Amino acid sequence: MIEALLVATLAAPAIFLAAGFVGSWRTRALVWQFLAPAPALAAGVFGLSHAPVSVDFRGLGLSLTLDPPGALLLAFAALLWMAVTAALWRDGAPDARFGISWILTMFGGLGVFIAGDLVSFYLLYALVSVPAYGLFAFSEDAEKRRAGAIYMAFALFGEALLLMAFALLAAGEPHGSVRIADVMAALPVSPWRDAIIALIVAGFGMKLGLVPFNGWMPLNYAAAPIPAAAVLSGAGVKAGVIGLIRFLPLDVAMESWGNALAALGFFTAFYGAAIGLTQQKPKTILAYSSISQMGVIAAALGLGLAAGDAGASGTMAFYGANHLLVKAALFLTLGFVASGARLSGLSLALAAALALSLAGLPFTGGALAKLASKAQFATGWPALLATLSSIASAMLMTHFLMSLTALPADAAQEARRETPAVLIRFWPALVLGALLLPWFFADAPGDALSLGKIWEGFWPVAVGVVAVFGWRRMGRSAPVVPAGDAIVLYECAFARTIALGPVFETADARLRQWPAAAASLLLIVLALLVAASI
Amino acid sequence: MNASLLAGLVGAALVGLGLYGLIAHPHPLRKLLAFNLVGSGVFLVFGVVARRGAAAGYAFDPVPQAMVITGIVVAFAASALAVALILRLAVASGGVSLDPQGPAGRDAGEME
Amino acid sequence: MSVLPLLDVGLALLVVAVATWTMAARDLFASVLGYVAYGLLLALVWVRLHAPDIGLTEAAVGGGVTGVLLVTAGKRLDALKAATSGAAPRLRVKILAGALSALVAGALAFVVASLPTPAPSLAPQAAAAAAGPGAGLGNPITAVLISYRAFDTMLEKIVLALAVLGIWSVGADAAWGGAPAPLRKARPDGAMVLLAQILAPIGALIGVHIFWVGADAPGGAFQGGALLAAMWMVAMMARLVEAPRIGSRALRLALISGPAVFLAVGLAGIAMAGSFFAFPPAFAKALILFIETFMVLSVAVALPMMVAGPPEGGQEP
Amino acid sequence: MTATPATTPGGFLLVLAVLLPAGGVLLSFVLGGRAAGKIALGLTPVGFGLACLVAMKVAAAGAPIAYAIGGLPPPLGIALRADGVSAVMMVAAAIIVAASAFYARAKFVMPEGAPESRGALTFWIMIQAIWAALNLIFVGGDLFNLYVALELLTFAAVPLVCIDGRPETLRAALRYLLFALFGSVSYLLGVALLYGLYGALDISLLAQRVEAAPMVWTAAALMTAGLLAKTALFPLHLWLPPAHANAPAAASAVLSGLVVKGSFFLALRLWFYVLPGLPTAAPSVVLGALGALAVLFGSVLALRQARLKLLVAYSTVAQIGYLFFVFPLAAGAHVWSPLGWSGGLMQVLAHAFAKAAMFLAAGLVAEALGHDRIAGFTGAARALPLTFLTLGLGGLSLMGLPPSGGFEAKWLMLRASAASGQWLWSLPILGGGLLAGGYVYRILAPALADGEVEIKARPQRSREAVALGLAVLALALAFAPRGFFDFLEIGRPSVSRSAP
Repeated sequence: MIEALLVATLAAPAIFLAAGFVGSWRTRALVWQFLAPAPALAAGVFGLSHAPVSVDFRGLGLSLTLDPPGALLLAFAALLWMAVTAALWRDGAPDARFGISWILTMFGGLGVFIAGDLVSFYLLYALVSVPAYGLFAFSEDAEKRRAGAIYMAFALFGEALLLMAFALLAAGEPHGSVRIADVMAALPVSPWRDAIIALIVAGFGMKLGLVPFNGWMPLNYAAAPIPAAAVLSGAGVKAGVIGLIRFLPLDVAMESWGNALAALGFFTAFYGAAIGLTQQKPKTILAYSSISQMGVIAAALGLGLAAGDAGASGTMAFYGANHLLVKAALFLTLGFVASGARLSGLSLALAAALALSLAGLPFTGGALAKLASKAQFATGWPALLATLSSIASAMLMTHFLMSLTALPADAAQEARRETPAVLIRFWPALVLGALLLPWFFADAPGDALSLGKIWEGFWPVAVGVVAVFGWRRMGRSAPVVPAGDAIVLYECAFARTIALGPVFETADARLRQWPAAAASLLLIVLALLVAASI
Repeated sequence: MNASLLAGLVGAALVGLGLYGLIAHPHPLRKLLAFNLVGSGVFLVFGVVARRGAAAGYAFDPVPQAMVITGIVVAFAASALAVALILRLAVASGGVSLDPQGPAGRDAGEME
Repeated sequence: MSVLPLLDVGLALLVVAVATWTMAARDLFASVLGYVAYGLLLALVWVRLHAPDIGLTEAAVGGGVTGVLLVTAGKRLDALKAATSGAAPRLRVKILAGALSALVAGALAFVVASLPTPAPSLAPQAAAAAAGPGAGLGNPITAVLISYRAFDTMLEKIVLALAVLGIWSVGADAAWGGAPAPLRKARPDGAMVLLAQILAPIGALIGVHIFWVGADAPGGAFQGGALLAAMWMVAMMARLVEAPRIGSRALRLALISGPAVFLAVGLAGIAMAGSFFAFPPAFAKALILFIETFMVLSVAVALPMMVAGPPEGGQEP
Repeated sequence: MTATPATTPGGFLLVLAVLLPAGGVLLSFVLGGRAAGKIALGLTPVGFGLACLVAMKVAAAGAPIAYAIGGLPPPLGIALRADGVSAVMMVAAAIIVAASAFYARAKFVMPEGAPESRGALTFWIMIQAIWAALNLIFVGGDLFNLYVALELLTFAAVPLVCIDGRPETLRAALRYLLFALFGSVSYLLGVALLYGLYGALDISLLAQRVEAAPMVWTAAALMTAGLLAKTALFPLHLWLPPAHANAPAAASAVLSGLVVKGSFFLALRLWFYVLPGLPTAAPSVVLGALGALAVLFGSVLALRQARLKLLVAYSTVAQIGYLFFVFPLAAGAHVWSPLGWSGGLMQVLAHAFAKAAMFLAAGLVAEALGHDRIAGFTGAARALPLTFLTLGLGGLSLMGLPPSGGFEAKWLMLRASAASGQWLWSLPILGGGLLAGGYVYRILAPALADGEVEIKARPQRSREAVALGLAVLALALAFAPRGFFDFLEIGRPSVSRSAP
């Protein structure tokens, strides 16, 4: 049963991809494509209520695994993909480049949660990273192309780091197995343990937007059309979360690494919020909010690693799953607001609740997520920093809501064009779903309804909201920081590196002159001779 | 010093001379001569090996000698092919330079 | 007893000196002439190394045919006035080149001087095999070439055919199928014609003889073919005969007949003697002579065609 | 390999695999004209079948198959021997030759009644000769016989470079020929020394006899340098970019995909089959370091090319560099050596298919657009979807992204570098992938972007499909089962040297 579901999770998007290449099937394949994540949803729901399973297909060297953290993220991601896909293709056949990128990203974005061995994880992770380029970068617009190039550079660089990490992991496994469970069991005694963890943190940190690898995300989300931004910010980024969950040895206490990651995470959380507050475009603000939230997740996982607390994977999967729904719904909110639909009090309240869910507003899924994270942020400086980060989130999301109200006409028009009509029509339902769904999957949702917890969740939100209003009231304006902040420096450094090209060209031209090449031939003879003799 | 050692030293000297020509002579025909010098030096080494392998009533080991004959044929064919290319290059481009004069790294020219 | 070593040393020094001249001469043509002389001297060295077969080959190819090839090339280049060959390298490049080649040559000299004694040799095996696979051949080198290492020789003849095609392929499209340019543009004078008329038949006879005795004495298919080729070239230079058109079916058949017959007999070996490129002992010698006949033909045709160059005529692209 | 008898059942297939295309050469030469193309095309399925038969025989025996030519075993006779890698390379060569020949029909098959043309005859004969030479290189057991095969390869490859007769192609061909000649003569000198030392040139006999002696190292250094010159390993790549970029696309595919692998294959034979018992760590590092420089220079130069074919050619310079990591990563008999060996061979195959596919696709692009300037590609993917898909899939393999043979190769090599503690090699392996990402991006990003290009001639579907098929094969390598890697180990000498 579960084997079939896991295989179908991978097979269904592949079949829809293939069907898209057959001319006569294409239209129907698109109409029904929203069913492609259905097996994933079923597998996710199944996995939540069952013990972890692992399935090996020896002939293919493929191994699939389903455990509660992965299952939760899988189920939520599948839901998101279904909802957005169903709406997207109603408006007609897409640009082929976009369509292929979409289904490939979906394939990777679902599969990565169930990959059980290094090679298939790497493949699916690459699928969720690389094809996403096609969702936003094929454009006349120079800014979008720039965003695409930067995105691609980070994606490939992250892939390279992970490939090295995986190679070291595999090399540390004495029996030549590449199953994740096996290589992780061997990690604590691996001679390259520290290098592996550093590479893992850096590699997945690029996907999560941890400082200093955060610069691509604001550019990406600003360039992506709203449905793409919704799935990328919701489901796509969670590939990084599952990466850290899978590849950090959370059950082994590693204090220094854990604390370092926690520090990096908290720094990212505040940095993202602070820079986000200086931004004006709603999509950019949401991107910085993602950076900030991923910082919180990294911090919690870091503390889990420091304490040897394997439970952190479950709580952070929940935190991530909540963010998955909320962030996607927030992008759709932008489309809804831009559509010019009449904003009733109810819809304003919904939008506000959704936004502040990220800060842990009581009665939202965010409150549950915050509660879950208490396991890691229980006491001491982590508790304080977590509370401060809630305040920061509340400030940032208030800033986001205010930016929605002051949407320039051209931005509104663009957002309207990007958002499928169905999503606008069903927006309230989607938001309610995002707010309420987590309640069905939380461990002890009742806890969040105690008065103490409600107050605990409420006051940081209130402080944050008031702070932003106060700031505005004082008429102070934030300094201007370019979207992507430090990315500008990277681009300068890159330009410098590119300027080295002619040096190589000249050297190559010299070496390819006959006398140099002929002399090289003799030098190689002598070098080999000397090398062999010593 | 016996004849075969002497021939071996001559072979080494010829190889050295040819290699010098390989690096230092810009004219491709001179490089071709250099190649033939190196080639005959190498054949002499084969010859030395053959002479030293005299046994079983033969004054030489026939196997390396046969290889030299094969090698000479191949070297001649190579020279002839190179000569044809050199002449054709001279006709087509008005020069026989091996190293393009144009900007660095762009010698392959444009398609059109 | 003491004269021969002295002669050897003198010969060695002379060879190296001529080779040095070839590399050092300023004038291209002088260095080509130096190379021709060098080839002839080298033939003597081979004789001193008890390698008369190679000596014959070197004299015919190294001195003779290569000489004609290079001299013709030099003349044609001169006629084109296409002298730009790139700048001469700077002094430090020359010094570097000298140092590097001296190092390699030194290493080689050291290694050659330290070849092991007693030297390993396949001569005993070759002698033993003479009773078997190489049946009936008194010249062990011919046995190696046609029997023990038949595969090498057959492939080498294919290389020869490929080189001919490669040379033709350098020509202009419009000239395809036509004849190569004559080896000498000018009409030869009477003395040259007379010389050729006398020399060519005699040389051809010697060539056939060298091939025929090659089974047992120094000589063989390649040497014989090379001499025939040289005689054909003499005749071409005297304009007694013209080079054939490259589209000619007969020419192409002649070019590949050597390797083709070799290949066919080699394949038939599995039926006749149970193995590819094996000869049944009863008529090994006859088969070998049969193959060699066609090889002589191929060599005799291939070498002049290579010297003659690509077909001429038609428009430059 | 020492246990292999002189002739095994099925050994005659090896002789046929060489003689079949060789016979095709001779026949084409005589019949000329239209017949040459027919012969070449007709032989490809037969040759492919032969290669598959050889692979099946090797797999069935679980050991190399061999043939002593003329029934005379080495050292006096010549032996052919096919092990796992030989068989795999023969199959790959047959596929790529067949694909290129099929692709070349449009250009080189002459219409009924047309006179024989220079380009066509040259192409059809030379491609068969290359095939014969490669098969011999893959199965040759005798170092001098392999020298003849190398020369056959060079003589067949050079005319293909200058088949269109432009001055720059002539110059490229001449550079290639002269440099390759010095390479072969260097190889031949090494052969002479080995014979002088051991009185044998058979690879398995030599493997039993060699010892670490200065003369062996001299011979190995000379032979290796000669082979590197023919493989165009940096800094001996002076001839490659212009030669591969200016040959007709079908020829470039064979030259870049296969011909440079021929001499590389002999370098493998030398270090892993003739000298496996000797301490080769230090020279291996020299070779690996040259490979790393090749990766760096080739990739950076590829990034800076304005023309697609030159970009692809420089990418070959870089990818050749990867091949040489096999020397440090597979040396000796360690637990990690098989990883490095598999990785190296996987790189050979992945690059062969991917690069052949990319050159064929580049040829189609140039024909369709009338140029191959990358700056003029904007929007071209919409007009030529299959061709740019081919370039993309081939590029995927070059970048080492999964699922592709290129990824599999990097993955295995990285594991070997980690397990052997030689982690420094992982830097060029990963860095080269990133740079490859850069140059593949340079091709694809504009092509996929919005824009209009003028199509001069629409390429035939079948030719696009051939190129795409090769690219798909490069990807399919990623799914090679474990048994494939075991197959590659068949006949590879273990380092514990068997008693003579």
